[in-house]
Amino acid sequence: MSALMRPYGDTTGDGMVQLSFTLPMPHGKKAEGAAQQLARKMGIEPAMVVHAKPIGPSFTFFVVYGSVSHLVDLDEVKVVEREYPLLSPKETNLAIRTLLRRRMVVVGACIGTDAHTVGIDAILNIKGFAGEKGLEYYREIKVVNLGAQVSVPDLLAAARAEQADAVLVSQVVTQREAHLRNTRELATAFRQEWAEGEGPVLVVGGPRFDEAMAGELGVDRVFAKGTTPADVASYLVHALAARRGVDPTAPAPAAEELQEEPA
Amino acid sequence: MSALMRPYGDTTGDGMVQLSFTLPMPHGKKAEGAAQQLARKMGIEPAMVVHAKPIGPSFTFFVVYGSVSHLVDLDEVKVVEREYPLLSPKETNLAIRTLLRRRMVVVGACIGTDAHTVGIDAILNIKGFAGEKGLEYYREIKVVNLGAQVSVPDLLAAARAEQADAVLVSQVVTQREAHLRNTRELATAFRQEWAEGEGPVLVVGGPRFDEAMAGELGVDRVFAKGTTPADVASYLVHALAARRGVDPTAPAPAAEELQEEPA
Amino acid sequence: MTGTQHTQQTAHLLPLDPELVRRARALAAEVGAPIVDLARRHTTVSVERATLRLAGLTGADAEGSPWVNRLVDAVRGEVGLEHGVTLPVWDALVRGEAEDLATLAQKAAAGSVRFRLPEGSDAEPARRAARTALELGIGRIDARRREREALVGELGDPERTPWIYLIVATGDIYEDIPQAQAAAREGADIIAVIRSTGQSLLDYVPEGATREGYAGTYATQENFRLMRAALDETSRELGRYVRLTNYASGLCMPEIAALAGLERLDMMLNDSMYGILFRDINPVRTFVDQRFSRQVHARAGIIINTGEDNYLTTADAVEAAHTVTTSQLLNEFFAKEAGLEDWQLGLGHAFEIDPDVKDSFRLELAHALLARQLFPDAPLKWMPPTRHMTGDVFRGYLLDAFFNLAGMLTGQGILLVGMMTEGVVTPWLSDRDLALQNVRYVRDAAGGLVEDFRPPPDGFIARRAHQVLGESVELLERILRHEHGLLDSIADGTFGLMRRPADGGRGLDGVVEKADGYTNPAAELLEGDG
Amino acid sequence: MTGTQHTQQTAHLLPLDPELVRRARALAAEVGAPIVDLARRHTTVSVERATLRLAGLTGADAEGSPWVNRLVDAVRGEVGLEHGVTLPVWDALVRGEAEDLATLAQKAAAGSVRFRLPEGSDAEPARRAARTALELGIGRIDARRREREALVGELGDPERTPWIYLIVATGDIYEDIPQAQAAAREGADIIAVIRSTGQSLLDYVPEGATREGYAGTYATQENFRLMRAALDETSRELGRYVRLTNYASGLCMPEIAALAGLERLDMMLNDSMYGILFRDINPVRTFVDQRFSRQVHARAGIIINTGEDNYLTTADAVEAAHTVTTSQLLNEFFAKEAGLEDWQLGLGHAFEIDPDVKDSFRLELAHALLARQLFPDAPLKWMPPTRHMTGDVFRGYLLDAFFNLAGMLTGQGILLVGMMTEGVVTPWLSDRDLALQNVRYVRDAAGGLVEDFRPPPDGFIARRAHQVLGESVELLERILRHEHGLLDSIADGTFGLMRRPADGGRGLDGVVEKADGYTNPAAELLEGDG
Ligand code: B12
Ligand code: B12
Ligand SMILES: Cc1ncc(COP(=O)(O)O)c(C=O)c1O
Ligand SMILES: Cc1ncc(COP(=O)(O)O)c(C=O)c1O
Repeated sequence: MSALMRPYGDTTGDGMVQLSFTLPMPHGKKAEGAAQQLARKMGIEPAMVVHAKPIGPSFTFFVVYGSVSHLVDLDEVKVVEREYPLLSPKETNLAIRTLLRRRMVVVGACIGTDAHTVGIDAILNIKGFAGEKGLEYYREIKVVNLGAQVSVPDLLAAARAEQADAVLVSQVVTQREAHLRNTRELATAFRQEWAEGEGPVLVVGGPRFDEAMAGELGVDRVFAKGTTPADVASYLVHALAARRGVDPTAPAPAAEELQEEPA
Repeated sequence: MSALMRPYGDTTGDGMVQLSFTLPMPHGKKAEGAAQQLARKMGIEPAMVVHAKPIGPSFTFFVVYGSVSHLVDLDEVKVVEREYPLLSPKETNLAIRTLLRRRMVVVGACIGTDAHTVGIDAILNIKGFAGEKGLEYYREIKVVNLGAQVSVPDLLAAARAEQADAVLVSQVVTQREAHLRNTRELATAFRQEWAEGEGPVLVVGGPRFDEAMAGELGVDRVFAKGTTPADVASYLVHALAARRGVDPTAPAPAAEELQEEPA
Repeated sequence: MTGTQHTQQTAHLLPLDPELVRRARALAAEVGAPIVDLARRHTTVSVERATLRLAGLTGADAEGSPWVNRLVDAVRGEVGLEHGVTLPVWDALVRGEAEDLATLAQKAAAGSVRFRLPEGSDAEPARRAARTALELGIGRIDARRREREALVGELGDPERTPWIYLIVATGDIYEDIPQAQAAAREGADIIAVIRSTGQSLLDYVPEGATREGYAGTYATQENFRLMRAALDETSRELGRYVRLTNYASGLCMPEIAALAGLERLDMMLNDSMYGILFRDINPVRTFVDQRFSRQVHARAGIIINTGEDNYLTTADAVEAAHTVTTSQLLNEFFAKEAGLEDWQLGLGHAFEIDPDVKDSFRLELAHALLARQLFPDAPLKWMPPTRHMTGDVFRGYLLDAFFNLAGMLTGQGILLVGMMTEGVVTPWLSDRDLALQNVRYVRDAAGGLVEDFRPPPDGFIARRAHQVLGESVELLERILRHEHGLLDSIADGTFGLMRRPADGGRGLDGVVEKADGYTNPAAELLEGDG
Repeated sequence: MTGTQHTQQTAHLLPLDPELVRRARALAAEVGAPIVDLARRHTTVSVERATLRLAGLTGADAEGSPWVNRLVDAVRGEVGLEHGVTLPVWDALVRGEAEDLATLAQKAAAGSVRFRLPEGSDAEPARRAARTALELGIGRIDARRREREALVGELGDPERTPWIYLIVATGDIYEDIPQAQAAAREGADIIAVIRSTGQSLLDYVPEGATREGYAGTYATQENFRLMRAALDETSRELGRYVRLTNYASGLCMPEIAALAGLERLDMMLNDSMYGILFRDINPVRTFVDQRFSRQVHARAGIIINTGEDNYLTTADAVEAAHTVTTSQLLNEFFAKEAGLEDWQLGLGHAFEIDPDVKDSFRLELAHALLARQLFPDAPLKWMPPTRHMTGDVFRGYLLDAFFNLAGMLTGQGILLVGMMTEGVVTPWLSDRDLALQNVRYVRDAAGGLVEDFRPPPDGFIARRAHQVLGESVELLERILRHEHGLLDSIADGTFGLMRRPADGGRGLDGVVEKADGYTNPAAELLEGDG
């Protein structure tokens, strides 16, 4: 696989893509020309405006097919690859015991007006996600799930009261970038409460986040669609260990205890 | 309507578009990052890669939503607006009589290996298109429809033999730009036969042509999807008149004849 | 829209045991009765505010706190709400503390008026004055209902069912309006303006025209008015009456119902348990608010839409199918008790089975037919796939087509049109246009298939429907076995796996047990009607 | 694939009049008989070239002219083809003019060999030698058929019908191969390699692996071999035999049939009138070529796919529905006469009704059921919408879903999977993937609906099917009323509105009336079998 590539329609290198959009103007040749212009500005050349349909008197919907001239350069693709080893529940429990010598406390919530709890529940509830059990199932994790539409002050209060090791926040609604706004507001309040590197690990997640945005958003880690509980548990172990400057997977002091693990 | 506009998702100016394509690489975070990069290069920012599906081991299909930063500038949209008045069959017949004092001869064909005759038939056959009768219906037009898969030399021979006023060629297959290649080949042969501005008017048509390409392709006029017989008839009158330097819609010498017109 | 229309072709497709059906209804009544009793014994801040709204009190203070909130809070602070807000309020007016409600509210907010609970002969003038004010208010609702009836008479209803229901959700009433009009022109019979996230937890109704909702637009009286006026215009243009829907749900359910009646909305989302389960609103608060709001809807000629679809966004649509049926039976009981008629019962259900389940489409048909046959005279509201919609918008368009087909084959009354972008964004203008094209194709090309759709009496579909009905009866029996019936089952996670104890949840502090002398002329007028 | 599989659930859905069905078949036989006679009385350059190919002659000269063309032309030039090519050719070999066919062809091309028509006792050795060579050739086809049977036995057939048929059309065999393999992995049971535009009008079969087709890839022996080998590999990987389809159509129909037999292709597009109507190939040439090619297919165990779908791309699918039925009846007659068995008859029809026509889907069901019941033991080939597919790919995906549903409901045998980009481009890799997802959803979610699909005997669907059958019988009667039956009706535009006189069209100069002593051992061997 070369580092440079183009989209594939039916022949290597043909660069073919499909595009659809609406322009706020009446249907007609002018509108088709405008659609063509937009496609060209996007790098589609030649662009075939294969469908143009009026939506009422002042909008037109278009479908465009054509070859895009841009090259994808794989060497420049920046991906948040998993920066920690993926642990089984057994290993996580063991690592927590080694690391903290007590249970890890995780406080979760949907903040703002967001009431989509299915995602955070998938991570926290025993039921879990994609065949994996959620964090409640981990003997060494205490989960406090505050549910939906929790305000930032309430969340911080709970985190303090529970002496949380980690705060997990879900944001699903993205209209007008609600998820980004709410996350930034949370991060600001968090940093007023705890200095950088102190306080609980701050994690946000939701289907439309870009995992590369953690720094920009002021949180420790972002998880996007398809996240599983083990991803999160493993990350938390890793993050807490890093704060303490230790290797969480070093041989445990009480390895014989492994026998009685349910997981 | 301002001259500058952006695509419309659900709010004025939001710039939202939908895009889909395949990259020739295995599914994974790297691939999603590559998709994101391509979307960004196309001007979509932020781009949400909302769907990524492996197609076998070495391809991945993507759906992307996001806001495109480009502005459409309507002032720069170049459209081939109808450069001639649209005539009724009656008016066309009358104009031809005034102009030529004999019937206009039109030779039509699909050239190359293209066998899609429905389009040219829609223009030429009595049955017509979109409720309009085809050119055969016009009393003052003689139509010679050579059908499909006609070679360029055969077409030129027929045009000569019929003393054609116009040659109408259809091209539907566009794979590997077959339609453009065939048209260029035709135009070259045509120019070897007749000097610029002499010989029959040369018209090509088909659903995927860009009407702005006539000059580039070396033909007199290009018609794209949705063309109706009256468009073509009116254009031919206009083009033949222009060659003769006259106004085809000036009052006719024998206007009383109009009574017996079937059209 | 009469029930006969939907059912003529699908009425007898399932060989349901009439005895089991009767039993299911009887059980629902048994489960519901104590809740009605509970609702009768309480009032809430929102019921009292709704009463003031019906009496004509509008507007808000400079911070946006509505005058109804300020006034109810003041009364509550001084004399409590056990006897209702109207006695102290009209007593104050009778006493000349202010010339009208609005002035009284302002003075109360400024602390410049004292309230008392008039007793003995002092009470009668207050009572009468309040009654007069509320007769006027209910009269306005009656007038709006007659207005609707006249418009429908003049412009006509859609020629066929299902009625096409489309949502707009821009967050900005001024973007919503052109989109709603465009949707109506393209064929929508009903427009629903989705509400901003979070409004359900506000214990007041915002004021004025709003442009800053998230994934929905605030429900306000002014927004209602603007949209209804726009749709009236479009209705005339189109020669058919386009209906408008909003949400009588959340902490202000009764007030929003009143505003809907006053602004001639035509349908309202209004479920007996949604707020409890999905918004963690206190159960008692919900049941009290819900009864009042339904009485208003009954009077206003508004069709309610219940929210059974929501169960299936968190629970599995096959495993939990019977919870939908159970909730429909309860919603029906509570609705009829509140005075709603069959034609006003837009009972909800949804096409939410995992499309990867074998025979998923036929399971959907079984569920949809069951609802159709259990409630033959109700305009069932059929909700599209949401949970299993992904970013693959092509697949989304496909699933929506089969949802549409199921709607046609099973005679649904109201079809909430699915959007291919359900898994991605709130609907775009073009999504609605494409979605309507999908509906039209399915209806015109394949709608007639009802003639050919004849599930055998011992076949897969009939067996499945029978099974779900049986499980629903069992569930109702299980609820009755709890000491405190429904309240206990809600507390122990019987519905949607959510545990909602009767003394928990939001808005409990807004619940007040009625004292003996409790008065509410609005409630009395509505009750009389019910 | 046995007929029973497709028909078990759909066999008796239409109350067709058995007398009318019998009459339709009898009429088709009456119409077809003179054509068979005509075909027996003629040979063509391509039949003779096919004979040489069966005898093992391959390769081409430096300009790409195949040796079979050079040799047949040389023989024709010297002694004519009235007696067939084999007598002069094997006579020359027996006479020692060259040690083998290939050398003979080269010498003939160079003009360094003389041919004669051996007479009397001279003829016998030539005849015997030719017969031996062709027994060997036909033996190779038999071996390929056994090979297929063994592979199917070992790897198995798809578990259910319809079989999923997908096309690849890149123009480059080396792009086609990975795409075909990907499609098979995603669920295709059959891969068709679409042919380059224009090949049907070439009077020779190109040689070697090719990469420069337009909207399709040239049909060559090497391309056949490469693709079959690739699919054999994939078949093993998947544990199911993936079939390969190409076109025995156009001026070289008999030769391509022979190559298909030799390279173990499994299905071939092969229609009795397509070349006449859609490629303006001379009618006599077509009928002669067609009979020989079908005899080869019969022998090779190849399933043919007829081309009735094409009528509906130019004519209206409702008005012209009966022309499809008529053509199916004729194709059946010609096929059986040539020795094909019911399981080899992939009779074509298509979902091409304008989607804007009211009840279009049910009309499609009526047509599809009619075909199903008329030909209960044939693996009908059901073609997707093409004509009414536009650039609106979302709508395209929707139409394809209903096409798939119709396929399931009416028990079609072979489902040519529709592409959402039909109105735009030849299929992309992703189009096929999305299309297969569509098929899977419809099949798994709704396929069982056959249990519930019971068009009433006096309903819309039954009435429509009856009407089409009636019109088809009338059309056959009308054809018989022509002086020269079918040939005259083809000439006067009865089919697809195209006028094709018997003495017009391409390739007429390649038709030769057989002389009394005409010999063709291949034809004799195949005829014996028929
Ligand atoms: C179920 C659902 C609901 C349910 C929610 C029930 C509940 N208790 O959560 C109900 C019916 C109540 C609902 C209501 C609304 N919904 Co809703 N809903 C959905 C739906 C159908 C599925 C979401 C879901 O459950 N996904 C499954 C979970 C498992 O996936 P997930 O959330 O992505 O989570 C995974 C990862 O993202 C990650 N993750 C998520 N959070 C976190 C957190 C952490 C810390 C970590 C580590 C990982 C993580 O891990 C999870 C497992 O992999 C989607 C449409 C769709 N098909 O996606 C719309 C959708 C999300 N809803 C939407 C909207 C607008 C609403 C409403 C606001 C509409 C309205 N105005 O009334 C309301 C109000 C809700 C509110 N106040 O927020 C929109 C959002 C549009 C946008 N992009 O902004 C969507 C996309 C539908 C649409 N197209 O309009 N909804
Ligand atoms: C009907 C059809 C056929 C019929 C053709 C019958 C016939 N006699 O024409 C049959 C079945 C034979 C056929 C075969 C093939 N087809 Co075809 N066919 C189509 C189909 C379904 C419709 C085309 C059509 O009739 N449109 C209706 C007419 C009225 O529209 P139109 O051509 O655009 O014409 C209008 C304007 O463009 C304009 N116009 C057109 N020509 C001219 C000329 C002049 C002078 C003027 C003024 C105007 C004008 O005016 C017309 C009226 O408005 C399209 C798919 C689709 N839905 O579009 C595929 C399609 C065109 N076919 C396609 C292909 C690849 C083929 C084959 C090559 C496949 C194969 N390898 O076997 C074969 C071989 C044909 C060949 N050698 O060319 C592809 C082309 C892909 C591409 N973009 O390159 C398409 C798009 C399908 C696909 N997605 O793969 N086909
Ligand atoms: C009955 C009912 N109320 C309200 C809502 C909307 O949710 P929210 O409470 O966020 O307004 C829904 C969901 O569609 C519903 O079904
Ligand atoms: C029987 C038959 N032959 C051939 C073709 C292909 O056309 P062409 O003649 O261009 O190869 C078709 C069309 O799909 C067909 O149905």
